[in-house]
Amino acid sequence: MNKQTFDIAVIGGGVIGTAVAYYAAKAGRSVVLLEKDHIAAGTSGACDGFIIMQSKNPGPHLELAMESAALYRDLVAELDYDIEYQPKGGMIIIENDTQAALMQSHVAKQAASGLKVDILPIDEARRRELALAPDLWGATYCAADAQVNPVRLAQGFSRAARRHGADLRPGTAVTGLIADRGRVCGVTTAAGDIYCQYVVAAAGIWTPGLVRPLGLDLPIKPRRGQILVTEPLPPTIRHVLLCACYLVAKYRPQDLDPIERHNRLGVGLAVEQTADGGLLIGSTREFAGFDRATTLAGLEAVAAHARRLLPALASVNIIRSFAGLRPYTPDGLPVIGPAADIPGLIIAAGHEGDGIALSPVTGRRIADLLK
Amino acid sequence: MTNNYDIVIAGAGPAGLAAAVEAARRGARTLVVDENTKPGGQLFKQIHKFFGSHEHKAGVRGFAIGEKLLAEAAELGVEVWLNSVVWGLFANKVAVVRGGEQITLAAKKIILATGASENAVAFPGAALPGVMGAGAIQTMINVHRVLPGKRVVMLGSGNVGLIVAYQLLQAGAEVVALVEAASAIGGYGVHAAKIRRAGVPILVGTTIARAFGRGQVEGVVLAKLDESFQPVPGGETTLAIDTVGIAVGLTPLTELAWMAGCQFVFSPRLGGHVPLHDADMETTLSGVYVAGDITGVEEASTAMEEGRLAGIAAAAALGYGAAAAEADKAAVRSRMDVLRSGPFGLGRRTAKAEILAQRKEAASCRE
Amino acid sequence: MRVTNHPVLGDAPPGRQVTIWLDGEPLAAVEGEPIAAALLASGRRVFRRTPRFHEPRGVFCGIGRCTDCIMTVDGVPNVRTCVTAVRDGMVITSNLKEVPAGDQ
Amino acid sequence: MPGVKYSGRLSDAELAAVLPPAERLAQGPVAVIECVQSIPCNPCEKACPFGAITVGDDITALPALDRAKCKGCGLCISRCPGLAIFVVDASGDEATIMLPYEYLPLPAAGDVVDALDRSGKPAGTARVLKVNTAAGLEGTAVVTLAVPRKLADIVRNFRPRGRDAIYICRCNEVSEAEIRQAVREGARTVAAVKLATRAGMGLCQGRTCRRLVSRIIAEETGQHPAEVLPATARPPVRTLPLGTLAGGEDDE
Repeated sequence: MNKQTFDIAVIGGGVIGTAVAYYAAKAGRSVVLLEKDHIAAGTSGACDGFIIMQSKNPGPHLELAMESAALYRDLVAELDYDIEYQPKGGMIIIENDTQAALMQSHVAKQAASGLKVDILPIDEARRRELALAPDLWGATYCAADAQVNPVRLAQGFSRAARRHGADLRPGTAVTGLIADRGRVCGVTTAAGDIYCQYVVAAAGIWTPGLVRPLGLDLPIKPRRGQILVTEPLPPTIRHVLLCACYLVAKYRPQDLDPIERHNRLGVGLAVEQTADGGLLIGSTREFAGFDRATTLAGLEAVAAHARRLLPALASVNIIRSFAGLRPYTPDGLPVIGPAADIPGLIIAAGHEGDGIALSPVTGRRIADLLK
Repeated sequence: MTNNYDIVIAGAGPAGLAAAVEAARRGARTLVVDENTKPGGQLFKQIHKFFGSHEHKAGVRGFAIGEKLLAEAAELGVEVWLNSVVWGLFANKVAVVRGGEQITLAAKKIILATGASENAVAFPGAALPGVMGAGAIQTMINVHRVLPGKRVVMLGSGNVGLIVAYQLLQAGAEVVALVEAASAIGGYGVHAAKIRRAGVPILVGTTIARAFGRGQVEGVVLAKLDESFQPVPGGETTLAIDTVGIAVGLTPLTELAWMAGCQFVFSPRLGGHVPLHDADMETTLSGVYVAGDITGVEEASTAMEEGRLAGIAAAAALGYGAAAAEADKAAVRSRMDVLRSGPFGLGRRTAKAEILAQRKEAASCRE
Repeated sequence: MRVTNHPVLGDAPPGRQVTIWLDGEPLAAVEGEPIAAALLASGRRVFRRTPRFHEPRGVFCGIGRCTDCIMTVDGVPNVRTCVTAVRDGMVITSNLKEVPAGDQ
Repeated sequence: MPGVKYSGRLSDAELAAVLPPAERLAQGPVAVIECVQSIPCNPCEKACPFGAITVGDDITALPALDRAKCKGCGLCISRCPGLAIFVVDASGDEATIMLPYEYLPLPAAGDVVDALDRSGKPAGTARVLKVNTAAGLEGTAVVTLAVPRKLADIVRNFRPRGRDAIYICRCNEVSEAEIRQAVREGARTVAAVKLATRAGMGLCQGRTCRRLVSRIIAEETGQHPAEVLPATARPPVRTLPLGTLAGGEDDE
């Protein structure tokens, strides 16, 4: 029988849960990580690998992201595992004057927060990223943006956490939280009860279901992102690429034309070339419950949007599609910290599309909190 | 772009073409989609004479049966899209790429006749050039008229291994040995006898331990196996050859059925996971039918009968030929029973009966 | 090697001869046949080397499924040569002449 | 000056100065800095998170290693422009040697290779334990070899042998050994093996290997083959160009 008492029980084996386990174990705490399926089986295994700074709103969101970016540079050596970290810089594609105005004000605020972002006219943008369409307005460029392989990141955190003594238990579903006089002090699993000082709920979209029996209602719900995968290609896309309409949808949804198909499905371009040469091309943003299927309309809309901004990709072959369910919150910010009125329970969830970028800082902050 | 058909059939092999012929004969507007340049599936590489009775076109060679089916389909006005790929099934919509264009077909009934694909093997050197699927060898010789090697070892003594070994001899190659891990030949004795009397050693209880060569295969090491399939010490033989044929069975090509959400059953005898279906070949999804190797690996003659059954049933469900449908289906089923008779057919007949029984228990998802 | 006459199939249909270019060398092919058939007929069995371990690969499944036989055709990468018909003047590039730095 | 007439091979006296004493070798991993010329250079000093390496203000000074502080982490290996740093651990039944490697093809964990000495001569057989290619290493892989203990001070390079792997995923060149290891580390479904090893993620999308992967999972876990389900089928089942999927031009 495994030891059943720990300082910290982490629920969820995605990038957030494994990051928490890693930083907490490294700080000398005894940690058990409980994952109902396998490492990166959920959202972390079905997303892109963006570590993008310039999409974050100046303020706490950007500060978290910049702290995370600094941690990433250490992780490359610390984890002793190839997480395919590529500090390649990012671009946000601007189609028209309206988007340019939004990006200009965004970039000015970011500069005040210490993030350097350049605005490039289309000729200069196309010199740096050959695949861009010639009739666009231009693009922003931020050297601090990077990319990582999310699956390898979660695996790297897990392996390093294990080296620091953490007990990782994939295939172990948490069936309930144990509370004693109002304080959470453990979890129940099919393999027995586990007692601990703190429970960290890092189960992404499944977090609300975990904590609801305690009367906590978290406003996290699944938002589906459908992504296309291409054949392996020679170097084709040099940066991580977003489109400004992604930010419009995020920060000024009232500016979107509701008639357009790609807006109906919430399509925002997100393109990266992975270490094996394949491109990941995303993505829709739809509320479809827990359905992880890809749809004909969704795939067509993602492809059409990508072709409009990157016409050079028209001849590239699609070999697969997948959909991930991102943990959406209404204010676009993750829920990180102790649950109000429920001592012993810590929440680390609701990162939507920022989970990869923010996993190190989330793990680190939670570990610091539990010192 | 959306087109409307009564019945859309994925796959223009023996099952798909037979289904189309029956459906069109009864008046259904039928389309067959196939990714290959030529219709007929694997029939056109099968240059041996088929078994069965006169009704099953016994004694006729595979490619000749294919030509007859094609002529029949053409006469009945079946539309056949070649070089056209079914890349997805979304509810009752069939997504097809044809001539560089994405076409969404709204079909009232869908028949999946996607066939099966050859199994791969794993031994050191199995990825070397010169190690090929038996089906690849057969296509090269019989369709493209190219002999891929001169000295061949064939792995697997099912009918595919035996027949392709024979066809290699016909095309002028030397078959150095046919090896089989089991203690007896898997396919028909008459097929084995043909290559035996041509001097090909059939080594049972033997497998390929490894293939080797610089840049491409130059030889294999064979290993004798004991009853528990473990190598016998000192039982290794090295053969200098330039080609290895792999004939270790087929797996039903079921991705479209999984994608559509059909329920599956695992049947080792039929090649793995296959979609549950009823006696009319309809899956657990209303309006989605299956026929041929996708429902379990058998022979082309059985695939054609299953196709006929699916074609009659799908057409009847739309009101075409409904009056005679029960009698028509009964006739097909009795011919199919004949093909699944005798000691060779028994395993398949039992496995098929189990599928039908499980289908009755499974919850139906009729809309 | 081509199978010109056959006891069941008879003599091979003549077919129109075309020329394809493999890594800069001309190669005779028969119109309509797959690239892989033309290469095998000329005795070429190694079509490429793999990215991870630089190992040789050729035709394996012969039906466009396994992708072992992929090459660059007229500048397009990842073309399945076993299901892509030759065309007169087609330019086929393997990666066989690229020697990875430091390969021993 | 020491090492000016450098032959490419350290003299016995130079070696004696850089090799750790047997007591230290037996205590666990330790760096061996085979740098004996006064080259103006000091990245090793900065690379060490434990302050075990000192070069000092005069950067032509030879690095001094405090073997008590050195944990044998190997972070200095890829930082040395001269590839002169190795980490040797002779505390176990067999010795391990971490060394920098900048050739292709890279070996894979589990490979058996020819171990070479400082003159490039075969010194015996080594097993590759680990190949670290993290991006921060900037093209220098750090390879960990297991060698017989008596070769701990001898082996400083290796040469790959002809690989003898049993490939399961032909597209991504994933071997049977790698898949079995992933299953033993907890991957119990085709999807989990795919994420852990990339078997089935290549151009053919697992259409060649999925059956073999299922069989290995069933063998390793004792599951019935019926319980090992294929990975979720997602469109497209055949490749199609992005532009074709996008539909007619400008229909957005």
